[in-house]
Amino acid sequence: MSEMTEIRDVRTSTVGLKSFFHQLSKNYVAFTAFLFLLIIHLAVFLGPLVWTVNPEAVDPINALAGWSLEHPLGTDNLGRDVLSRMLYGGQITLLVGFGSMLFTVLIGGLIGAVAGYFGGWIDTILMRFTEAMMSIPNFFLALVALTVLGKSPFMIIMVIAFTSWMEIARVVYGETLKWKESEFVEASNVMGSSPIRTLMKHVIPQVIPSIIVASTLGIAWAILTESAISYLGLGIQPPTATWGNMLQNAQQYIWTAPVLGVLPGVAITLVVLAYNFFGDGLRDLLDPKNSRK
Amino acid sequence: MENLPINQMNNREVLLEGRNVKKYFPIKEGLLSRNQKFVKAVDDVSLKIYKGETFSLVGESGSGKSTLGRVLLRLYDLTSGSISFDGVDITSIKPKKMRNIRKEMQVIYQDPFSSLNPRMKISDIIGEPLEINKIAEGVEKHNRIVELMELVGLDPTRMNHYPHEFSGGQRQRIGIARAIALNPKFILADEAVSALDVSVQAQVVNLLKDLQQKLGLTYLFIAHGLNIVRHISDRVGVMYLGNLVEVGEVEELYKRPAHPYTSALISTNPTPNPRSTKEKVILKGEIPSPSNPPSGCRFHTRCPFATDRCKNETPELVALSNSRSVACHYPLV
Amino acid sequence: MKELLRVENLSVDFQKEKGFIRAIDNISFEVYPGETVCIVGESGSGKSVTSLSIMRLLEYENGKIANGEILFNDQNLVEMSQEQMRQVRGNDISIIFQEPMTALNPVFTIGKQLIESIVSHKHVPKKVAWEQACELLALVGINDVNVRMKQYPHELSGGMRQRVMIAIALACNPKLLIADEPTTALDVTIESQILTLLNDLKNKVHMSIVLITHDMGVAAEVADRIVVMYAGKIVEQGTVYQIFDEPTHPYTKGLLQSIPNESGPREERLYSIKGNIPSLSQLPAGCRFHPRCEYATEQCKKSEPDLVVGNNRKVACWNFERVINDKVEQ
Amino acid sequence: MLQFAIKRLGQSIVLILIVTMITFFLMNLAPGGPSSMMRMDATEEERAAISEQLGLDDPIPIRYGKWLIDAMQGDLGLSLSSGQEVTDRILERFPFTLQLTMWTIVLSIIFGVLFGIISATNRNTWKDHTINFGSVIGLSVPSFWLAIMMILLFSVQLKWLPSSGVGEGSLLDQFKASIMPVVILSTATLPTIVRFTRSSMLEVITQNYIRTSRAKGIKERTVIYSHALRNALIPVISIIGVLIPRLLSGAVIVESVFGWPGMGRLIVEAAQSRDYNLVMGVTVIVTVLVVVCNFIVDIIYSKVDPRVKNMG
Amino acid sequence: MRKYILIAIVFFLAILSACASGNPDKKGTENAANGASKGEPKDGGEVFIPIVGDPIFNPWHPNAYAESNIVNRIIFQGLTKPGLDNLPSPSLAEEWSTSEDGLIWTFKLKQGVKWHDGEEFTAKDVAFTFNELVLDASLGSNGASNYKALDSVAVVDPYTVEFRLNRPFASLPAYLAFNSEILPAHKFEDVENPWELTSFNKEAPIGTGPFKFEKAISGQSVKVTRFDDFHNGKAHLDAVTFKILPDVNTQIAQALSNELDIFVLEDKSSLERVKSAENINLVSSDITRYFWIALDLENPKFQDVKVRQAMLHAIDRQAIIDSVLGGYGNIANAAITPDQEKFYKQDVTSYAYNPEKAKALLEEAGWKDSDGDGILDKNGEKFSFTFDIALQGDLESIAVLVQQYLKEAGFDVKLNTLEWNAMIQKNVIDRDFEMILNWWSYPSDPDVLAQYHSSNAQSGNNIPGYKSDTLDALLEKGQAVSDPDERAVVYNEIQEYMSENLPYLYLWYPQELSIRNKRLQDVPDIHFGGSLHYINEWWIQN
Repeated sequence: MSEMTEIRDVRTSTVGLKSFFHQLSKNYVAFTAFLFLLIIHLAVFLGPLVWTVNPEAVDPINALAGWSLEHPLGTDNLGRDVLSRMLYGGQITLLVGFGSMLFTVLIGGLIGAVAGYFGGWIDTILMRFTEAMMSIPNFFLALVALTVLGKSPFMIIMVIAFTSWMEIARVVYGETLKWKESEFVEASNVMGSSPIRTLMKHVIPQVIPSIIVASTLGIAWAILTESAISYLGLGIQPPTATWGNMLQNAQQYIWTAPVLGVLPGVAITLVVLAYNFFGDGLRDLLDPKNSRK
Repeated sequence: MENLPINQMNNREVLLEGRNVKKYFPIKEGLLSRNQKFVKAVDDVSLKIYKGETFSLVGESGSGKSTLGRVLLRLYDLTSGSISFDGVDITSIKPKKMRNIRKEMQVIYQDPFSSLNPRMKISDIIGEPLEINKIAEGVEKHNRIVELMELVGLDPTRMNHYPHEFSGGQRQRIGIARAIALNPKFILADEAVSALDVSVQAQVVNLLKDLQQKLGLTYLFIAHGLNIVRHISDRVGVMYLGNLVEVGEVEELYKRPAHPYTSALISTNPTPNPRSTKEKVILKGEIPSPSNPPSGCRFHTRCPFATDRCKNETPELVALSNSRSVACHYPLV
Repeated sequence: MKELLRVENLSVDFQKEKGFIRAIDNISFEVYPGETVCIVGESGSGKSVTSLSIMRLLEYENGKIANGEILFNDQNLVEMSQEQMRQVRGNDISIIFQEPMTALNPVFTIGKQLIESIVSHKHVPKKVAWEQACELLALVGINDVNVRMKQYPHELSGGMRQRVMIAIALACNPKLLIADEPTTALDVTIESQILTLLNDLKNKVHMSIVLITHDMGVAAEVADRIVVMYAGKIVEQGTVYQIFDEPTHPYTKGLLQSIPNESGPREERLYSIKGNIPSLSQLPAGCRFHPRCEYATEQCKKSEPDLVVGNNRKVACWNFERVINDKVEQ
Repeated sequence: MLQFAIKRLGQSIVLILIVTMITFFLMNLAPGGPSSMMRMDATEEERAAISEQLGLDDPIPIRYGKWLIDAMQGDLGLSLSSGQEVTDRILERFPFTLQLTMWTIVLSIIFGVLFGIISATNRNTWKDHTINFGSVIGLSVPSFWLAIMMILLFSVQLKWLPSSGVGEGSLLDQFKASIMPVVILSTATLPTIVRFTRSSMLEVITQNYIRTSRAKGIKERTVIYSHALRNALIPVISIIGVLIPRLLSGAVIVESVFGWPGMGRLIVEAAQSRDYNLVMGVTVIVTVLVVVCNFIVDIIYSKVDPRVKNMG
Repeated sequence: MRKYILIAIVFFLAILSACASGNPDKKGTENAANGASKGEPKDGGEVFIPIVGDPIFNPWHPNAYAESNIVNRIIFQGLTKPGLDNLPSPSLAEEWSTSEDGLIWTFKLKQGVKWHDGEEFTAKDVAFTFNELVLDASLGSNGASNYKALDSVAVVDPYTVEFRLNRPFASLPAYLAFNSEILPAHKFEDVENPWELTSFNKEAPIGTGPFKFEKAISGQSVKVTRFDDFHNGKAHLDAVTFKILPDVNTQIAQALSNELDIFVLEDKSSLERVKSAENINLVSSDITRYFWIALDLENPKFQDVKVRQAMLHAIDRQAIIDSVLGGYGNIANAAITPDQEKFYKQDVTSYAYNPEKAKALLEEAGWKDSDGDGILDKNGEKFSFTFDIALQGDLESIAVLVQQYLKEAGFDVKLNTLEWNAMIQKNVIDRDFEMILNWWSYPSDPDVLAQYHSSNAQSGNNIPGYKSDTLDALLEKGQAVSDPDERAVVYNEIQEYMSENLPYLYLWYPQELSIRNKRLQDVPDIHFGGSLHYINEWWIQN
């Protein structure tokens, strides 16, 4: 241990929720992102209780109307209320993002942890498979799959999850491998702990921060992927609104009503941006690299 | 300490014994390569550790001393040979049973940073062995933790702090408290004081000695600091490239090393005395790779006294006296 | 004799999130031509920081010289620009570091790293530099120099790498070589090789060495004079014999006492200094050593002792006379 | 080296086999059939005739077997939607995708590394914050939306750049036509490279050998651009292998928005018209492409990092 | 860095200004029908036309879709072509006649017609095209089903052919004008599978049309140049380039910047913008196409004609035309389109938007919202069904509107969107649907037997599965009489029948809206597809 490292001050990662928020509030960007996400989620999920206009109610006479009291954000090409569609669409978009992330983490975490902890041929097979999945253009596979298997939200979640779990698997694998070899894990074995207990008590808690960071960034990634899939017409199908398919729909109107496309585009960008910044902030807060020095 | 008479020596009870222990690590190679290569980390080592003594292993890095320690505790499976602990053959014992036996064998690690889970409180770390083995719960557990902390010289009021809030020496004390929580018979101290500052090192060494007396512990002490080893050990084993080249009573071994390697180690150890006139035996080159060790005596490539015989013939570890064995064709004593 | 290096009232700060931490506080010492000065101390004592501040490398690592002068051949290094300093580094003053495994750039050959050093100061053609590099490698005891020149650091052992580091440091015949724990990461057998090499070289090329170590044994073997540091301060300095024969600071004394004997009777218990090394951000008031000191008085708690001259040596202790007397009693 | 190549080849073959199998079964289990059969006004007889002609009457596994045997002989079959050789159709499109992705990769590496270094060497200054912020934004904007906005600005409002196509005639036209697609495609890769270079650089400049090189008294520029960069690039190279599939995925979108006649658009069209052979063909070619790129990346990696001796 | 901020600001402002310029208030005057010649035609120049995919230069190829038809129409020629009055007029055939029984049609071919490679066009080519391609059932030629009545084509002499039929087929000349171009027999000699002859179909087609193939770049463009030996008056234009531009926004962008000259504006989203463009004429024209809803008539719920009538009353078709189609369309009540002036009958039963009447009719049929949940029911069964819709063009928007209207009328409609191919599989081939919405497009002839005859109810084009002896008889009669006036009587009766009985729910006859650059002259004021037959008359005003 050189003196230089000794002098670095010790940051803590083993902090309670309260202290966590205290730390978070010091990272202005991440904190702003967090507040923004909080507001967006509240608006999207609670907003429809206040703004009760049916997002699917058409009114062809008032199509592409501008901003008014009745339609604060105007109407779309079929005269549907854009505000209401933004709120409901946001729900679907965020749920798809969250759902995809959940499955991504589940698949990736499981594969990574199992491969890392048990090693041997299980490791070899699982990690070779992970590498293979990483090196194939799986977006192409996703397109084919969605074209042919249908486009229900669940399907989209699964397709996104199945094409993006590899990164998490690698992170979890690396972390598991690292901590599995750590002396406190060996110490736990020496004390007579069973492998499962050691995994749960000593390995998983070290890996969780990385998973949290990865899942935050994963949501951002999933939202982007969903919107890209929607753009190609393979996303969640109308009349259900998502920001992605609203954007796709709006693209036809970039000449006559460009504002239709600006709104969902900005919404997606900001939410993804916020998740990315929040994730980066979390990484700084939770990364054991920063806490263990 | 005087040399014990032969009969007394033989009467001493063996706690841990390894016979012809080998530990080879396979080197990962391509799928297509036929002949698997190995790192021969421990190659045919036999030793006995008696109850209540401190046995030290010394040697350069890469000599296999840490591996040997872990093999003896069955933390690694051994490639061949046998190990018995307290009269029980633990060579191929089932993991579940081994977990039971291992309560008697604990480890103190070198790095007080990485051997403590950074996300656990001190009370949880020290309490962990109690919890795993269902020894104490609730108030009883709490009291035991306080007791252990006091025993190793830690302030029990800090039991709810995290490891990073402690200094290196204090962390090492936490590791010691955890190791003695189960009242083990045997402790492997793997470079337990090497990473500590000199002033703190002395505190920890004293603590270890105190505990040995109080609790009747047996230590396997792995270290490269020869001064500390001399201070703490009863007997010393010198390892070179996976082999045990010399074993003996500490005083005698330091005074009159029998193996050229032991002699070199001791002579090159810096003396905190500017007037020291000790003649140094400076060895040629460095320790070879354990994946491809030299033929014959493994030390012959660096030995100032090597002959052709050393190149071709592997010396056995033979007893020079009751208390001393050496693996050399031309021992210095 | 005129001193080669003179450090005067040097203080160094490190930038932290909340203000500064003073890593070394008002230290002064000097190095004469041809002598070996050892700076000893435990972790956090500021000895490595001292070496980096002489090289003015601290600026790259969040550090800042807050005060003081570093006079090298009467030039104040503190006032130099980084560009001027660049001319000094590797040329007049060289440094080798603790970790030979990581101190060489893994992606360049040994040859390139050596030649680079030569070319950047001597402005000789590459071919000449190559030859000089080969000579340097031979000088530090490396065989097969032509093969080694083309090898990468990972192909060499730790000891070899430290030899290469020394060769790089010697490339331009420096007047001062700073060796920052050069053997700590090495095994004793290799350590003795390197120390012997350094000693030989010092005599061959007539340079001064500042050797930084935590190992009193190493210091005893190589030092002409010793500077003892504790928690960012120099607590004592003197010749190697003075320090080892008659330590006047309680810390030096404790440090020496806590080393187990190498020969002679074994102690039942080791002498130990109580307590822990304080962190630089939470230094005690008064004398920094007072919480651990056997001789501490009320005065020690309140005010910090200066480095005073006594008996042809320097010590920072209010009670050094008691310490000396104590020694006599023993 | 040879052993490594053989091992990689074996892995790649298994990989390609798996990918083609998944794709084939996925495609064929899907409802609908080749578009020629799926005309609204086609009669039952017409559909039957076409199905027989296209050899769609056999069970799927047998068809996969046949396809595989042909494919192993280099015959990817005929496109079901044009009757051309699949290979020809892909070869027509391949150069365009290559052009797009090559430029993107080259520019992303140059600017990504440059920005990464600027960011790392000016840590916590406004330059660093700007570059960081910019790369997060780049990662966050949906690329097609950005593309549309750029078309609005540069094609519709300012009329500087064509909104679509690869540009006919002069080199200048071709250059202008590829600006927007390359820029958009870069938003997926450039920020990743910037961030990787930055963190890699930050880590490298704390390494001991950087301290050593400074201690040698060489110029700071040499320290950063030779000693640090060379090391910092090693992880950056490895990320490029991961970026290539992502780049090709991004190409699907960009090619769709900008009417760029590349393979990405081709596979979307092919999947929609159930041109089984063409989908298979593109899948195989793209997979092979990625495998080859990764192989090249590995070789470069081993050249840059002397520590990697026997790869794999 | 300041530069980036500047760019960002410019970018933002540009978006704002784009929004502003998209303001629908800025309505341009619509310059319909401005094809009138501005002086003498000039030779030279190149016209640019967008297509959405790589074409196949073989009109009979099963994969020859709309984009192929556009290109093929100017490279190849049929025996007839649609006249400006929408009746068949001479093209490769100069004149034709039919036998008494209507089973043999004789066509006199034009002499001195040259293929692009210099060979002469003869009866052999006609016979080859029909006998070897169209009538070979194993090939599944595109549109072969239109020629079910044809037995064979016989060469009488090099300039005379006989079409021999198995039943009277009055529409033959009209069908010959509809994507039925003649191919050069000499290029297909000894060819096993004509669809795999890519050297012709993709790379070097030979036709008799006014333009000959020059080059094709996959995914980018197809260029054709003037054929100087064209038999019907050399074209004025030097060349025509078809740009492959699948994205409609790009098409519009290029139309606005004079990079495209003429194409059909299928998607009306950008109508306002195009209207305000100064360089563009908009031409609307009737076409042979109508939109419909098909209900599964095997399903008892839909068998009651009152239910079907009520549904039509419940849908405000005019509102949909106005919003989705930009007003370009007329309410349809039967299958004969208004462009066929000779046969179209406007005065038939019509179903105005009238929710009250719909309610009344449903009540008559026994459907009523008895439990007040807003959904009709009858004998405890709710009136709920799924509405399948393919993702194609406007269909989705229309379906959403239709769904809402039907919901208001008390139907519980679930929308189910399908990809086009999947839709065909499910709805058309498997006949698995309750309600679908689509359109028919057919040659400019009133013969619509294929979509209505009960023999096509299970698997053919009679998608709703409508079965009526009366209608069958009328349709057969329409095919048998060849005198236009007599046919008109029959088809008027058919339209009346359709409008009363609603085999399909008729929605509207869309009008085609084409964009034409103002520099383009002498393009006839008919629909775009038809105008291509007269491309040799087009010219460019500088």
